[in-house]
Amino acid sequence: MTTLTTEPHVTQTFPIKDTIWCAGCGHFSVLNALDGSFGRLGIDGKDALVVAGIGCSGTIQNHVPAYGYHALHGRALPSAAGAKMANPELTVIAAGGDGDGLAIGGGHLMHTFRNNPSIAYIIMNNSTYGLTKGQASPTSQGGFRGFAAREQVDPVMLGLSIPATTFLARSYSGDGDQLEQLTDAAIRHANAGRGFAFLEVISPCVAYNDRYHEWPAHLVDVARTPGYDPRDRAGVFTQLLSWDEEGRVPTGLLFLNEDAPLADAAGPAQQDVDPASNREAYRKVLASFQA
Amino acid sequence: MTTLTTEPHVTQTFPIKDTIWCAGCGHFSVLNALDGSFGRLGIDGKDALVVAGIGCSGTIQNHVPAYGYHALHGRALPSAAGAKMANPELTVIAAGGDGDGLAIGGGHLMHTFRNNPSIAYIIMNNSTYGLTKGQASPTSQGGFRGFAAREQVDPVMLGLSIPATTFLARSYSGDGDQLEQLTDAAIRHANAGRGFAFLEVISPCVAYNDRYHEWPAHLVDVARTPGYDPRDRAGVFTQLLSWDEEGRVPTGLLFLNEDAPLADAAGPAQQDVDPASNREAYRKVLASFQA
Amino acid sequence: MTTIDAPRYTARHIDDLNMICSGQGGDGSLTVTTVLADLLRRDGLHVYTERDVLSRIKGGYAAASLRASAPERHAMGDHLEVVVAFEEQGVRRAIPRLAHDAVVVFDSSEGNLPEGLLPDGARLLAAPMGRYAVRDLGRTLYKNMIATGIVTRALGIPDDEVRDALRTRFKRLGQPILGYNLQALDLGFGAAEDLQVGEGLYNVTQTHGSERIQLTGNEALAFGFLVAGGRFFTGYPITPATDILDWLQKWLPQFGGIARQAEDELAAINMAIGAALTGVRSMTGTSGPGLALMQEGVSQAGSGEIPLVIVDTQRSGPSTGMPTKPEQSDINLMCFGGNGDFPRIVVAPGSVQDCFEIGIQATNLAEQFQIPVYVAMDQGTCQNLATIEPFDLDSIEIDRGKRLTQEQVDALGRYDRYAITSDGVSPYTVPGTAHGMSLVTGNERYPDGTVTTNPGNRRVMVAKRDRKLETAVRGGHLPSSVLWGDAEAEIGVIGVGGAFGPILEALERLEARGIAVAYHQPRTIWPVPRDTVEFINSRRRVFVAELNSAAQLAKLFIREGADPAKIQHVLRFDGEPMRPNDIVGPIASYCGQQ
Amino acid sequence: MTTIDAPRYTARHIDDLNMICSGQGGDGSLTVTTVLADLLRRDGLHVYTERDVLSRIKGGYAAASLRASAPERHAMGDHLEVVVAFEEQGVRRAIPRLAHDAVVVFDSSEGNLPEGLLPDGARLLAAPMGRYAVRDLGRTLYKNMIATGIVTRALGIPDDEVRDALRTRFKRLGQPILGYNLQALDLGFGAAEDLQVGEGLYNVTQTHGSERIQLTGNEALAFGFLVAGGRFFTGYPITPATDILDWLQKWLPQFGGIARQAEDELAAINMAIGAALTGVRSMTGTSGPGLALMQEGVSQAGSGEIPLVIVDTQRSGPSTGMPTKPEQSDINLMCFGGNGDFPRIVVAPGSVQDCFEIGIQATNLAEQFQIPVYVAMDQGTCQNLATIEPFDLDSIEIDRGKRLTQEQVDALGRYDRYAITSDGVSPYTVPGTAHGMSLVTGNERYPDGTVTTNPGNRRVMVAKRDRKLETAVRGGHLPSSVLWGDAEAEIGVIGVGGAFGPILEALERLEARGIAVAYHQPRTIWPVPRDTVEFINSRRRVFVAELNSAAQLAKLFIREGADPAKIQHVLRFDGEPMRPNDIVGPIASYCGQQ
Ligand SMILES: Cc1ncc(C[n+]2csc(CCOP(=O)(O)OP(=O)(O)O)c2C)c(N)n1
Ligand SMILES: Cc1ncc(C[n+]2csc(CCOP(=O)(O)OP(=O)(O)O)c2C)c(N)n1
Ligand code: SF4
Ligand code: SF4
Ligand SMILES: [Mg+2]
Ligand SMILES: [Mg+2]
Repeated sequence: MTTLTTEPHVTQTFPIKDTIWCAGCGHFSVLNALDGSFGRLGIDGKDALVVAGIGCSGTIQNHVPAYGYHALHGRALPSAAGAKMANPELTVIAAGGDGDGLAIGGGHLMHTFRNNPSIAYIIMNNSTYGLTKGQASPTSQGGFRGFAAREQVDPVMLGLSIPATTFLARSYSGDGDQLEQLTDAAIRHANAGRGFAFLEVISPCVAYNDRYHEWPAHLVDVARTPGYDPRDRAGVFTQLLSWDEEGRVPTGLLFLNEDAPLADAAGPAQQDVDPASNREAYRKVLASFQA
Repeated sequence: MTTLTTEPHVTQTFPIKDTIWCAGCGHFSVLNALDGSFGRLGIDGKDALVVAGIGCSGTIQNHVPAYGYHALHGRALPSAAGAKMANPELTVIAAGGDGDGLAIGGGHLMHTFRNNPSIAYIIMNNSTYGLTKGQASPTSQGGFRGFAAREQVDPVMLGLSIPATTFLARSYSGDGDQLEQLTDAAIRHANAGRGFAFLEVISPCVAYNDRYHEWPAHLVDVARTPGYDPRDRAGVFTQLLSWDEEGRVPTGLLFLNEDAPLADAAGPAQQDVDPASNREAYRKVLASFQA
Repeated sequence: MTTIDAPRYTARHIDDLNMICSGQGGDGSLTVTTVLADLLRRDGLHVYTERDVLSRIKGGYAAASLRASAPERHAMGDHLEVVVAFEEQGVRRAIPRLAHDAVVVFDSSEGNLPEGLLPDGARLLAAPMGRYAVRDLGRTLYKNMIATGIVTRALGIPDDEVRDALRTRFKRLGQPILGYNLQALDLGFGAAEDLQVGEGLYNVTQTHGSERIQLTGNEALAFGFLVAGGRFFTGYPITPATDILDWLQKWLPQFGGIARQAEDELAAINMAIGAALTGVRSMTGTSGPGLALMQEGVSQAGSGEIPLVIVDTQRSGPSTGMPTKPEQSDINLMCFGGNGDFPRIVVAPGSVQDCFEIGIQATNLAEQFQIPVYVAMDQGTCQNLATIEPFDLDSIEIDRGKRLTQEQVDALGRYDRYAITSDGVSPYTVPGTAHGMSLVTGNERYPDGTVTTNPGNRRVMVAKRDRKLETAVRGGHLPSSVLWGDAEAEIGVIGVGGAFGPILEALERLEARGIAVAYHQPRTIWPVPRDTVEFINSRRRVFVAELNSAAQLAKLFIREGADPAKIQHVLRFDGEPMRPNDIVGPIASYCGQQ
Repeated sequence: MTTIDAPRYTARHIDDLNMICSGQGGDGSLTVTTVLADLLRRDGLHVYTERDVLSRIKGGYAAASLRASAPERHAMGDHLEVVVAFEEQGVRRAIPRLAHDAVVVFDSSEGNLPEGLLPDGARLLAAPMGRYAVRDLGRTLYKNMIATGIVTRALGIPDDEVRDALRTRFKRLGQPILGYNLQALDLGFGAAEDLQVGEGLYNVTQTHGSERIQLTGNEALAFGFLVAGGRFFTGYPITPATDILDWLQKWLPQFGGIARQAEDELAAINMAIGAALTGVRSMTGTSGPGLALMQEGVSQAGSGEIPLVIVDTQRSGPSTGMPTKPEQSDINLMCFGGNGDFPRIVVAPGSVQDCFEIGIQATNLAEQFQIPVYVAMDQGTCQNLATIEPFDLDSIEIDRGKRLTQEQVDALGRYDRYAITSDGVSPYTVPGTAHGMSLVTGNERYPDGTVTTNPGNRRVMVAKRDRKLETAVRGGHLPSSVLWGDAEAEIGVIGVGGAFGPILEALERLEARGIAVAYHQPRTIWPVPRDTVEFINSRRRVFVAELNSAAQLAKLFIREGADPAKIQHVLRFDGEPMRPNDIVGPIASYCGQQ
């Protein structure tokens, strides 16, 4: 796959070279795209927090020039949402595997769609548990069979089923250009306060589920599908179902809702905690106990 | 609402009269329908296990003539699935509230759809946390507002998004007949080995979110909607979305997939654990360590 | 039992009134005590209330207790001067605790009390309040204000004061509800007249001090968190922690803060952790079942060195247990839960004042030591309401620990998130700080945050984390123990939270009987304070009073060096609050008294 | 260091061979030791293996160790006779542990070892194995079989035996893979010839006993569960528990059982509970982080009186910690986790044989006492492989406790799920039984299962649940402690799991030095066995050896009455397994020896 291009220029405090990944792992492409997005979008890494889950995928934060947090398995989303609520001025990016995000973390995904915090979330879907050596994940069919009905849970379909969803995209580790574009689009969506930007990346595990050679024939890029309207929720659902029956897996910006009201952008919560400057306000609170 | 009709005829071991519910609570109707289903379907309560979550709704098992299990908050589904896997000959019915099943238990719901165990599940949706005094649940809009986009999470839509789903229905505590029919249908579906039968019942909380007077005008019974085809997944999704926009909430058998292969009905797992009768087979296992 | 024919009683003066009001859930017993609390507080008395409810919304036995006393009290007394009961079972339950001249206000709508039920000396004031309410106001609910009218007359409180209190308390409900309540009150006054209560049966002493505030432990703790700069709270509804979420949802937004109901406890603690990472002072709160779910998160905060306050409003376990009842049975879970070894602090407030102070201290400690800090409450400490002097808002101190400014970071040659330091605490940055970028992880890591299993590094990192507690202890940063009673006494008693008030009162009673007792109140329970162990080992006998069946607190002290032979367990685990006599009894009998 | 010019060594006879093979993850080091283990086992030796890997799939230091010995051993020795290294760092790491005449097989593809690195006496067998593999077989991977060829020659094992072993082990891989491996082996034989290894450098003593089985602790435990009638297992992948799920997924279905990967640990434990309710013997397994998540479920099993076995394959914490490294730091979590007070049992196997026996016992105990039973493993106890005598399958006993048949239920006048009994255990029915219907709940309940907060009932129910452990202890139902070494010795040592093997071996060495030591191996750690406390209190000094930093085990004993003054802690918490010298050292120095 791609190799790392980043230099340890932003902080001297951690090396960003040595990944734990197997040569050829799909996760390299995701890293490359994410890493580059800081430059492309002009985001200063000091103002960004990358929150990852646990898994091979869950080490991506070690290699991105930003603040990094290695969350618990399955808890990347609530951790990231908490950080964003507390400081809406930060760029907050969550990332992790399909086991992390859809098995143990599946409940949080549904609630994050519904709460719609303005964070970008990249799920690196290899349809297996890489780090624990190849067990089935919620996106694997028994024995990693097929492409048709490829997924036991399709997070994009799930997202469509939740009214508050605003952004659903899918890309592929083998398509660096699309991946870069969609990574940027997701972060832009979130940083514009438009809500939760969900990006699934098909990111093959070469050790336990190597399907690089099979994927290209099955992918269909919605950007090249005439008449595809990502704003039509019912239409998207219908189209995705029918592609699924044909064994085709759509990529691109699959769904977008720009009509949703912007999320509040209150300032960072931690401001102004000095007791002296708050004393009068605290007295008001105290008085409420005298009523 | 309805009152209890059951007599303590099946077991002498627990009283089935005294519920904890407020007079008028929607949950009475659900109990009434469920209680009656044993007789209507000819199920002997000794062969049934009712697993409930925690909440006002989570006490329904105390009043049904069957084995009852009061699971942890949010864990009715995995508990019920475990019981069914271990003994597929049992009728297993899970039940609980919208907080129980969609907030803390939301992840399990998604995974139960995908694993498709043959259990019936009744969610008693009052769009609030009754037992903890009226907090918002994932089906409440801020301040319990509306009917249009009534739900932040619509479990029926969620079910539609998951390929393995086989049965989705919704009913209303105010419509005893429909509720009985759908309760029976759900249990029949599960007991036929057709998989997970999901029934949402709109079951108003008269203490914290009393909307009995508002519901009737908003409900639409799909059984009376000409051309409604519960077998057409995309069609159902589209129709539900458009009703939602009109502020209408469909009830009835909303989705049915009868083409899915029947779940295996292996016998109960606990049979034949006598060491003597298994000795030869155990020796085979032992020999595998000599290889 | 005597029935009342004429006002032949002269009012007894009391400065310590204990009252209970009970009925079915939904009967409005709590409102009766609330109105009386308002009135008696205005009279300058200290007020303390308790609730006893079932885990259901309507129906089932539900009671509220009130104590109004000139000296400050932190628990109900043993005897009841006033009993209000909408059902016979309420009277029956109260009988063992009746004062010799108790007044029993009874709703006789469904029939009179059986002859001979009440002991001699008790004074029955029976009226068909429910029937009156339905007859005159159309709803049985208003019977509680009829009862209020009878009780206030029995206590000799002027009618207008009572009407005033109602107006203030029910302001938000607006007309016509307030009007109906006032009418009901008048029905009560009328009933009292019929019952010939006259000028009152008790005369409650008035004192001064109307500046006092009235609040629960949950509210005091939440307020402490707020003034300590706490600005982020996530929780999931659970009895008896929900009030904290409610209170903070009301107030935090007014200070730029956020209080949020999460989808479950796993989300709650991980959201709180996420917020903490941005440098916001962050807290979560729950009770036993939720705390069990949060254990992985607590271990993560311990490993990743993330400041976090976790409130556990303990209730009767195990598992769902008895959700509305007090217990102190998560002490083990707090001190020893989570996987692996990591430092943590567990603090345990006793009084409402403690809740406020410790709320502040816990918030500071979490950030000073980048560590999870538990606040161990129990249902009583959380929900009982007390009247106390207003908090001192002028001397609040905030210690943000080793938080680096941009200038400090710029001056550093190299910034390592987990730098090895002699006090175990590493300087930290928050996102937004240039060149301060860090990797925070729950895995073992090198000082720069990169994951490693290097054995030498591991030993150093474990030792570094362990040093935090040593530093905290050595520096006297942890909430200190308080010694009450006779410091020199050979007999000691120890207890926290819900045992605090009853012990204090037991001390007085024992003193009155000539038994000198020293009460050591630890306000930190983990790490176990040295002075607690020394207290035990230096006495002849120490009674450790706790609300659990396994003597969790006492065993904790033994584990850390207390002599088991000195300890006598006082355990209450039946869901009832501890009472002064639970402590007086065993100590008196140890001293050869009955 | 000496380089080898001629076969001037005569082979030393040894009956205890310690070997390590290391390289990058993915280099196939484990396969080298596996093949050697097969060969040496067939020679009648006891074989023991350990793995040392990182939490990543490829790359990073990864090692496998092998010990083959005539006497049974449960740990690696302190010295290494053979070192195989595909990288220089592997040699460097092994240097401190080299035997005086160690053989070092080194892949010199990337260059030779620096001059002077190896101590005198060590014999270097260097060959560019990686290069050979790429040159002749096109893939660097085959270098591991080249190394195997060199090592087997150095050990004087006939080439054909080695080829045979390869054929058996790689059968499943089929041609051409097997063929490539055999070719690589021949390359290794050739290299050995070039290196003039001759007839071999060591001569490993052969013994008899080829009936022996070879398996890990995880496998033995899972097998024990199976033969005890265990038929339901749910888990979620986590190192090092995953093997249990794997093994049971292979075997349980062949016995009508079910082993299932759940979506997370919450589902896993609640599914297992659901299964247990139907009367199936049910187990779940996980490691620290997952165990933390399961705490609410464990408390539920304790409250609801639901039989459940929970395996904790402990690894280095806190939180995610060092996932592939051994530790015993969840002892506190197992003994004190969960909310509220409830009885539980924690058993701790030492040897692989123990794992099997205790697997059976734990499964019985759970149902006999309707209680959660923890099996405390650690990464070493789980994953290290040993060669032992075949298990006795003829005397397995199953005790289903008080499970009622239909006839028994019919004979009862009244069936109460939670009937109060003198032993604390209530008879139970399973669904399918007529008139035996029950309500199982995690709330407090009356004997019939209906929820209540009645204080009197509460006291009775708590006492009933507590009696279970008393009954278990009194009846001698819990896995008993084992005494090893000199029973009368004044010096004692205690340790479980991963400390077991090293302690046994330390005993021998100490004996050889004239130091008599008694080793008390508790196989139940909760409730703390009386004999453990007595063992400590009756010796002069007791060394408690454990793999954690907080002395969790020792503190547990102190809590239950052991005299802290007698105890000396031996703590290892750097992620490395305990070694015999970790125990020999402190005891010898206590006895004034070096
Ligand atoms: C609570 C908990 N359970 C289990 C694990 C073990 N675990 C580590 S990574 C992982 C799954 C990894 O799969 P995925 O998220 O798909 O990431 P990938 O390695 O495939 O990138 C699991 C189960 C854990 N760390 N924590
Ligand atoms: C782990 C845990 N968290 C929180 C609670 C407290 N709790 C009890 S019931 C309930 C919600 C009830 O709402 P719902 O499921 O909708 O049922 P309803 O009462 O409305 O029927 C909550 C949060 C609990 N019992 N366990
Ligand atoms: S195991 Fe799979 S997911 Fe993990 S690094 Fe290797 S290829 Fe990537
Ligand atoms: S509080 Fe609501 S949900 Fe609970 S019993 Fe009353 S009406 Fe029903
Ligand atoms: Mg994956
Ligand atoms: Mg509800």
